[in-house]
Amino acid sequence: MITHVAFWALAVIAVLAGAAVFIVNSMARASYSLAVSFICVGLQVLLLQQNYVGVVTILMMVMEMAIMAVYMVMFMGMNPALMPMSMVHDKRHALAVSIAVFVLLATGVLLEPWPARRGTPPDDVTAALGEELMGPKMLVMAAVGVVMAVTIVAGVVLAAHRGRYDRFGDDLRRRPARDPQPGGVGR
Amino acid sequence: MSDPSVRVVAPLWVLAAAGLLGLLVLAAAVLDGALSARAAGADVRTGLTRPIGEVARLMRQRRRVTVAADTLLWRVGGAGLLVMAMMIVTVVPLGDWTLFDLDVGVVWFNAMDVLAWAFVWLTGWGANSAYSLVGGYRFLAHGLGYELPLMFALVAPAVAASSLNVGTIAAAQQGLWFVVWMPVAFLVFCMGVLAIAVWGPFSPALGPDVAGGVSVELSGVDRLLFLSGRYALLAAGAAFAVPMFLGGGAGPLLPAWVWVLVKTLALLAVFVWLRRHLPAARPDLFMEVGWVVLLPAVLLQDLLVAGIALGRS
Amino acid sequence: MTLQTVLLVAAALFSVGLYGALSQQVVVMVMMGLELMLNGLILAAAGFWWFLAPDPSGQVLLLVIIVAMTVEMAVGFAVATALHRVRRVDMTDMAADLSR
Amino acid sequence: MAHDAVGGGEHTGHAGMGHGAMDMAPAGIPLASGAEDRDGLELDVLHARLGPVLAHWPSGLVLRCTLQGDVIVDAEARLIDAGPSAPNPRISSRHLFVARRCDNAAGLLALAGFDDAASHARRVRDAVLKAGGTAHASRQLYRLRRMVRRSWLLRWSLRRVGPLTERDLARWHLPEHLRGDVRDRLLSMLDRAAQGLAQADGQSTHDQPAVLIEAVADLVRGWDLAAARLIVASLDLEALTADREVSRV
Repeated sequence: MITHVAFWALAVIAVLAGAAVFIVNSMARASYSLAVSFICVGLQVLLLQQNYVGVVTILMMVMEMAIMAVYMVMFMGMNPALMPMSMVHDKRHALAVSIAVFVLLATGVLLEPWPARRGTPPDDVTAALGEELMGPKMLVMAAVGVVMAVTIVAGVVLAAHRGRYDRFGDDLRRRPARDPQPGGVGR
Repeated sequence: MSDPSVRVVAPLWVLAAAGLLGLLVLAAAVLDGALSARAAGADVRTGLTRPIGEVARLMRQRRRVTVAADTLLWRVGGAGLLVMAMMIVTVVPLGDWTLFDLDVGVVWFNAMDVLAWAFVWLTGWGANSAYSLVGGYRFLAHGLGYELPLMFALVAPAVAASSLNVGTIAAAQQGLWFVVWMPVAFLVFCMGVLAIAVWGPFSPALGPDVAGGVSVELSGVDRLLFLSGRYALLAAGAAFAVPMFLGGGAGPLLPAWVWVLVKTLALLAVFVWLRRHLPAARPDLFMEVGWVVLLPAVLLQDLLVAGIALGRS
Repeated sequence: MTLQTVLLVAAALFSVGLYGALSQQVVVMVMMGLELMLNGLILAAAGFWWFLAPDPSGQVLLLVIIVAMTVEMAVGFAVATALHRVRRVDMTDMAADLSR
Repeated sequence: MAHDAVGGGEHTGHAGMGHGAMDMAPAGIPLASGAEDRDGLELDVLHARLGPVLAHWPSGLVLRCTLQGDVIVDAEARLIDAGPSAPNPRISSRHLFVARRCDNAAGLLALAGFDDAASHARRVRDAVLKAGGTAHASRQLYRLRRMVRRSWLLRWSLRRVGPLTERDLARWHLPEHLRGDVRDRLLSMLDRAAQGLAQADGQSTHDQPAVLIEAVADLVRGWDLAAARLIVASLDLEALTADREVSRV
């Protein structure tokens, strides 16, 4: 019973907070309402007995939204978020498309004869996930590792402003490096 | 799924846990007051009573209002730290009892400590004041430096005990505490606790150079909540370190729950003492240290721990 | 809490996210829309796992979705920074216009 | 090093400030406008004033700063109500000199977050001002100097901040003891206090050469707020005796 009430409450909050992202006119509120939506979904995943994934969702998304808020403030310059002005294009089409998608998905969900549950959850879901990742699904884990590493490198390359020639001079011999702000290790 | 050595108590005991946390907060505040008074050459007794006077003063103080403040987010941020600390304490076993025997307790701690990013920044943002916003950004800059090392520091005990459950990790330290053979992870964990409490070296977000940073416009009850939230996070972090690194309730003579409290108080006292003793780690300097020094050091520690755990099994 | 209800909530989240991703002009807001869509996917995957096939391998899918989200965010932020630096724009339309 | 951001910053300061944005003012506060910054990100420009009343800040000094993020891209210094302070007949100028050094050191240490050392410096100052506390004070000062010198964390946090070379000193007519980075200046501040304390009462302490306030503004340009506060505190200014005519802000 409590699970049901909790699930519905979380569901309502998750969807409303998600909608609020595109309604509120403050950058901080938009990003943190998305965070609230994620926290609700994370808790729902907890209710569905997948503790690790649920908690990790909360962990990752709160962090991401903290960063997201910074980017919003940084990049929205003459911002629509402080001044109420519409920053949308094709609002009506977008609305129509998304409502159509929702109706389509909902009909599918309700009409589809879902198969009965097969199998039972393992005793320790988290340990089972770990063994799966380190055993039969090792490839996934290896791929994820590589993708993450590539992402870090690609992100830095895309966003970096100054290369090593700016820091160390044309012959790469200048020590300490010429930085607008010296770092803590003194490289 | 859960360790048999830990019993889940009735939900109503949350109140007792909150009371205990409150006592720890008071102890930490009194100790800080006494240390400050001693350093200033004043009578130590004035320092002992100062926190209580401060509480009374803040309870009566009228709220300061700033222009175009985002009041909702401001209040959420200010009260959030205290909630975070409470959530952390729920998974810490006090001897045999725990409130919430979550099988991924370690990740839970991690998820809760990340909330500091949100709450501290929101407190800085909500006031709509330049200084407090600078403070908020300073905290995020620190966060980028300390969070990953902290995460990997949490990995070490989990790997050694091959469990993410806090009670199991505490039980796995029969004989040898984890702090002995994973000192780097322990130190980095303590640093992370100081950081989420915006304490000591990690207090530039509240620095005197920006007139108090995040807390500059906080007043009255909001300020009280924010400040006690910092102490509560210190206490909760110290309490969490006990089952993770300090052997949980292990100890001679006394019952397990007393040992947990003793160890928590000892670590909390060290944290409080460190504040006056260490200069601030400015975020622009610390970020590089976090990535270039701490992260590799913790990863090496993890590797070592994994090797030993593999050898033992 | 049945599979249908979980999936309905997931579909609602997905549609709201889709609306955002289609209608917003600012790059960061489009990313928020995408995130919300993935949020719906997480919930749907968790529901499928619990109600249809609660065996370990299903959870791996969830983890992959979360990884996809982080990668999307990281690359998105990097692209937004690069765009801002090079072109001084933060709107998707403008970025498209200038590339022509 | 840090001054390469200065070149452009000197001119962009107030001229480019929000012309187009003035009509948009949520809650009566005009929106900020962007400008070139050192990272090429065209961040918003914020105008903030440091002083005249601020903890651990030379009283009467006002820095009007143009900030991007927390980096000071431009600064303009003023003084308010500057004038010679009335001499206190009961305290010798030598003791005042030492007390001022200790007070400045306490401010700098507090800004660096080293609360214990800051309290210590304040106690030395009080001991010096209380007549007759000299032997006790020099012992205390010795301990303070050892504490500051030995803290590797303090060295790490203050080194490379606001370095002044011989050329910089000549350019802004700064006294010799300000050479080096903030940590060097902190140590020399304490050394000079110790020298002052060791002198006999009759000897006159050499007058503190004045620091031009334009120099203060120039020195903080390109640094972030925290570093700028450290730099200003490390200049070891006398209260209200900068060499400028009085102006009202």
